[in-house]
Amino acid sequence: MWTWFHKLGSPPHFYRIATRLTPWFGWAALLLIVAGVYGGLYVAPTDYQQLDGFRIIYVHVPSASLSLFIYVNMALAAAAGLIWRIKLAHAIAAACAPIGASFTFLALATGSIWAKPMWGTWWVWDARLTSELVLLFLYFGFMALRAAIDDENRADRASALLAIIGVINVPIIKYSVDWWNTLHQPATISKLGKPSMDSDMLIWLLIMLAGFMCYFVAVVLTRAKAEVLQRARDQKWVRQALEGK
Amino acid sequence: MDIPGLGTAFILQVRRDLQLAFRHVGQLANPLMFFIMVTTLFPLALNPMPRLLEAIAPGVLWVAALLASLLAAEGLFRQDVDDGTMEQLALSPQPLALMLLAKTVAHWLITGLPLVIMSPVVGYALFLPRDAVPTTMIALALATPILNLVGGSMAALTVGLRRGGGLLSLLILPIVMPVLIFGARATDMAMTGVDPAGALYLLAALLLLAVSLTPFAMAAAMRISLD
Amino acid sequence: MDIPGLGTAFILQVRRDLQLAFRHVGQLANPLMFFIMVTTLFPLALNPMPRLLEAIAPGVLWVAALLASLLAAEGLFRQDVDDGTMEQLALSPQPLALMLLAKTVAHWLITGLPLVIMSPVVGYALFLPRDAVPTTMIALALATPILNLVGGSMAALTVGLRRGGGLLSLLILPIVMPVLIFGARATDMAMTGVDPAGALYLLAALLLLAVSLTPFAMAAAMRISLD
Amino acid sequence: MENTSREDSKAPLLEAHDLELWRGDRRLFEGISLAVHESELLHITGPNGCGKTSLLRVLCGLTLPETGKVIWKGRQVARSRADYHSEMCYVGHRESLKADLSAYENLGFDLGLRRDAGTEVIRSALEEVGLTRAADVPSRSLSAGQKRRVSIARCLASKARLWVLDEPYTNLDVAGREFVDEMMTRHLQNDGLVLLVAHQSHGVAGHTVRQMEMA
Amino acid sequence: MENTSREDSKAPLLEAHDLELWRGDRRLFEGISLAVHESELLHITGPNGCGKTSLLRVLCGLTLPETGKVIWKGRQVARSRADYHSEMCYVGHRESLKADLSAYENLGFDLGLRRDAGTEVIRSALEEVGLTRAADVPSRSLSAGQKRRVSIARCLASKARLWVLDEPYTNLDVAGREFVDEMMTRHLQNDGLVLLVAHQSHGVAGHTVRQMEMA
Ligand code: HEM
Ligand SMILES: Nc1ncnc2c1ncn2[C@@H]1O[C@H](COP(=O)(O)OP(=O)(O)OP(=O)(O)O)[C@@H](O)[C@H]1O
Ligand SMILES: Nc1ncnc2c1ncn2[C@@H]1O[C@H](COP(=O)(O)OP(=O)(O)OP(=O)(O)O)[C@@H](O)[C@H]1O
Ligand SMILES: [Mg+2]
Ligand SMILES: [Mg+2]
Repeated sequence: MWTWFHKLGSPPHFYRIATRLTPWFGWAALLLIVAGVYGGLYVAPTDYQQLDGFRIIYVHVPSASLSLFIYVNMALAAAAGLIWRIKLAHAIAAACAPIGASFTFLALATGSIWAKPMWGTWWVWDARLTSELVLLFLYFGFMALRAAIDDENRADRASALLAIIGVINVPIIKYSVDWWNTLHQPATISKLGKPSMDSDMLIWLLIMLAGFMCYFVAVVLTRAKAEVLQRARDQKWVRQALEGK
Repeated sequence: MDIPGLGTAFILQVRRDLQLAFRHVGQLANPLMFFIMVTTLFPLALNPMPRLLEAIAPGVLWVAALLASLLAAEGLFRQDVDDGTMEQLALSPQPLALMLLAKTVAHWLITGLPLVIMSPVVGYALFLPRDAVPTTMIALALATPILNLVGGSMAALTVGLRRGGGLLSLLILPIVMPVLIFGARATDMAMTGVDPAGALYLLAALLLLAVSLTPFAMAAAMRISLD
Repeated sequence: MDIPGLGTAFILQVRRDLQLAFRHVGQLANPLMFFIMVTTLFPLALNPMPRLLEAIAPGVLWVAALLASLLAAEGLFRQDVDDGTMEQLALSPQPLALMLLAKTVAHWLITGLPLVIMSPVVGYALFLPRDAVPTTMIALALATPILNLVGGSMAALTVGLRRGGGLLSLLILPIVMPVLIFGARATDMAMTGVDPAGALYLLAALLLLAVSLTPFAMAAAMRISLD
Repeated sequence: MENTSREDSKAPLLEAHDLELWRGDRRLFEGISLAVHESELLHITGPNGCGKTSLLRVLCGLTLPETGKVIWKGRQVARSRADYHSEMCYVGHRESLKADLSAYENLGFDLGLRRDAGTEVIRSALEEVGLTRAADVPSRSLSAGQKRRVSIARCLASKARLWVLDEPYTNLDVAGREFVDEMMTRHLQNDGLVLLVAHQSHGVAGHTVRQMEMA
Repeated sequence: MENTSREDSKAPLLEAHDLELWRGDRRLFEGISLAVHESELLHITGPNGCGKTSLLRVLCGLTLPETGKVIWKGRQVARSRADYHSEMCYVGHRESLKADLSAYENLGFDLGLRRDAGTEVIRSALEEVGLTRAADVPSRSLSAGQKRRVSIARCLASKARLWVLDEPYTNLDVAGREFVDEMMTRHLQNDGLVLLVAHQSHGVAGHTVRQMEMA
């Protein structure tokens, strides 16, 4: 995926390809999410332990996964921008941050809602929950740092460095459930071979995950397009691209 | 031309920063005062029941350590950048990463070391069980340099910016959180009689990681800030 | 010549300082973030048992307030003195005491007010009983300006006496201590169902005293510092 | 101001008597007395470190001299600080700009404390010193000469009677230096007073220009 | 250095190719190329804010240009920073002094990073620029011109081949300005290179002096 980004390094090229790809991902996301919601809410069997309450898993787990996935992507894009001085990569990193923050927030919110019936409280200071909260702060920090620097060039480089440093937190969140025994559910899906989850439930979860993924790609492309346009606002191809529409 | 060696440069930098700190004898006492203040204010602000104090002692110690290094980070490079000496440092033939590491070491000697030394006293004031004191000291000695190094990297990143209120803390805290968790856990383990070696090893590993990586992050950040 | 009135000058100064702190609207969130982070650290460093958290909630709130105002005070005037704008302020036809008071007010708006506003949330996170929340807010609203004013006087002095830092925080502590004690007592009273009015009146009296005296102390100290 | 009698205009507006100042264990100067009348420029020169800036700061009321006093319009400055400062403008070695605010915002604040100046006054002063586009970037990113120009614009827009200029030519290009000369000339024509410290010779002529050499 | 052949001495020591720099949405300069040989002084002039300081910072390696590269002795500066910086000394608009340390202590540190210079080297450089008694007071209390002299002493004592001087004459008295001219002349005689930004004309003659005007 990242070599792919690297290849279309030039903004006009990127703009054209992104314009062409966005609707595909957008529609795919819509279809998958609708299917996933339907499947998750009506088709999947009721959990023997948690009854219907467990169905929030179809939002919680994909958004939690994406919050991590997006951060890693953001850091990779930032690193590419810093090392090879590709402006487009910085634009993509910048585009990732608010989306990642939203998914993190969604994961926290759905987690809290789920936690109330399950653990009897909205919030506990457990390692995974706290580290997910910290991830939200990392996103905020990235955005705040960008906002605080006037000069675009410096904002790009400084925030890229921050994103790279923050990657340390990702494994901590991911493996917090294994390293500390906590209230939170340990890995159930990712146990390869024999997942400890019913396959009827799992399939819809995976569909939701794919849907969220497509949604992310569609949004990030749109946002990156806007960034690219804004950065190149006085160049010729921008006028052509906008008039061509 | 013969450039002085890395060791010489490192020592020069540490010595100059200490010299500057000793010029303001007041500044030297500040972090220490702060630390003492926080820990004495807690019993004041709370019900001074020994049992309660004992329960929160590790938390207070660790949060105080964190805040002390966090708040000092703000000023770690700012004055150097404002008065232009950082510019000259970036133009010296010595590697900037080394010089910034030296500055952080000096900073630790001024703010972190007194804290480590004072911790038994503070622990005593908060009725920390005596068995937990050595572990706490070791854990603090391992953790405070990490806090300073991470704080330094973030300070280098934000030094060109206006005083952003909490921006710096927003950047530092997420990254140092593991340090806090392991540190507090070490104290906790020692209090409950469990062997804290695991947590201490982890802290030591983190310290190694920080020492080997953050100087380069600091230097890169500083070059961006000076641009 | 027609000099603008005191009110105009006061508002101008407050506005400029707010403008400096919040170039971008997003930065408004920074002080808030700071408090959220500090309060999340405590449960991390401690055993996150609700009962324990409840017991330390007032302490955390009060110590965070103290730290934020006293430690930020250290740098309250330093940058202005360093970049020469304080010189121009001292040469303006407006009374320096008023302008420094305005600077302190702006500082309170940036550091103190968010704390007051956030206290219910923080209280909730730390399981502070709901009845104690209003009292705590009022007490914080009365106490934080005092802390800022006292801190400001200290800052004006330390800007000049470049080597008095530690000594001064030692001097300031006895002055700030009563504020902390009364404030924490008010929270405590409300938690145990006693009427906290007495403690609050005392805080209000202290605030009046501070507002009427400290500006002149600040101005005098600043003129000495600029000499 | 228009109706001042001959006698009044002959009495100096700014006087200093027998000033003495110590720094560390060194006496920077002693027995300095001076008098500046309206439409008069006093050019103070002297080698580096002889105490010119220190003298100006004493005259402004920023530094307390060891002995002696400074008098403005017959009243001792230390006693009537607000009156004096409302008629005086000081341009020091430092630019006194908030690096994070633009030139326009900086002047808006500084002048707001002195007189009810509207937006146009500030804009036109900034334009006069040649800052139009640069007036709205954070002054951190202004060039050294541009910062100096902002200080000069502050002086221009302040409508102060007494200008105290400590090396105003610093970092200015040729056009900038000519502008400062021209601006001082105009100020003197409007009955203003100028205290100038500069190592270079200035280009003000045809007015009461006095020289004072410090050792 | 003594044995360099004719060919070598004809190749420029410092080259810059096609430099371009943006600040905000403004292009400060583009397509700037220059070459400086040994014993050559390049005098860069231009109005305030045209980008002279920015250009010097790019040439020093402090600022990354948008495009283009800077080459010292045939090697790209960005790749061999330490080598370049060990032969270069920069005097900027700011004095880069720690206010709490004396001039002597400041130079002791700055030079300690560059070469094994003894105490006497620093003392004699400070004496040469006219700071004897003032060398041991905290530099906070030095006068503006004295601070400038410390910067110049740093340059003198650094034994760098390339001097990058951004308005070295600032705040200096007449004797000080003459000293700077004389010092640059000597440096050129010793095969040194000087990049000079100054609004005034300098007093160096009889050497390869080139002028570059920025718009
Ligand atoms: C605010 C509270 C919560 C937060 C911040 C949170 C956060 C997370 C995170 C970060 C993941 C990892 C996603 C990944 O590895 O890709 C996750 C997975 C998961 N969470 Fe939560 N969670 C919360 C509450 C809950 C609750 C209350 C439950 C149910 C009892 C729950 C059940 C799960 C499950 C089953 C997984 C999938 C585990 C796996 O297969 O790896 N979570 N959550
Ligand atoms: N504590 C001190 N001990 C000794 N000398 C001091 C002390 N404080 C200040 N000085 C001296 O006081 C003088 C201050 O001079 P001032 O700034 O007024 O000079 P100036 O005439 O403006 O010089 P310039 O032309 O360089 O601006 C300097 O010579 C400085 O060395
Ligand atoms: N963010 C920005 N937006 C617009 N302009 C900027 C920005 N940052 C810097 N500049 C401009 O870049 C220029 C910097 O110029 P520089 O300091 O190199 O000038 P200079 O030639 O050295 O001038 P001087 O003679 O005054 O020292 C200034 O004109 C400044 O206004
Ligand atoms: Mg002077
Ligand atoms: Mg310049």
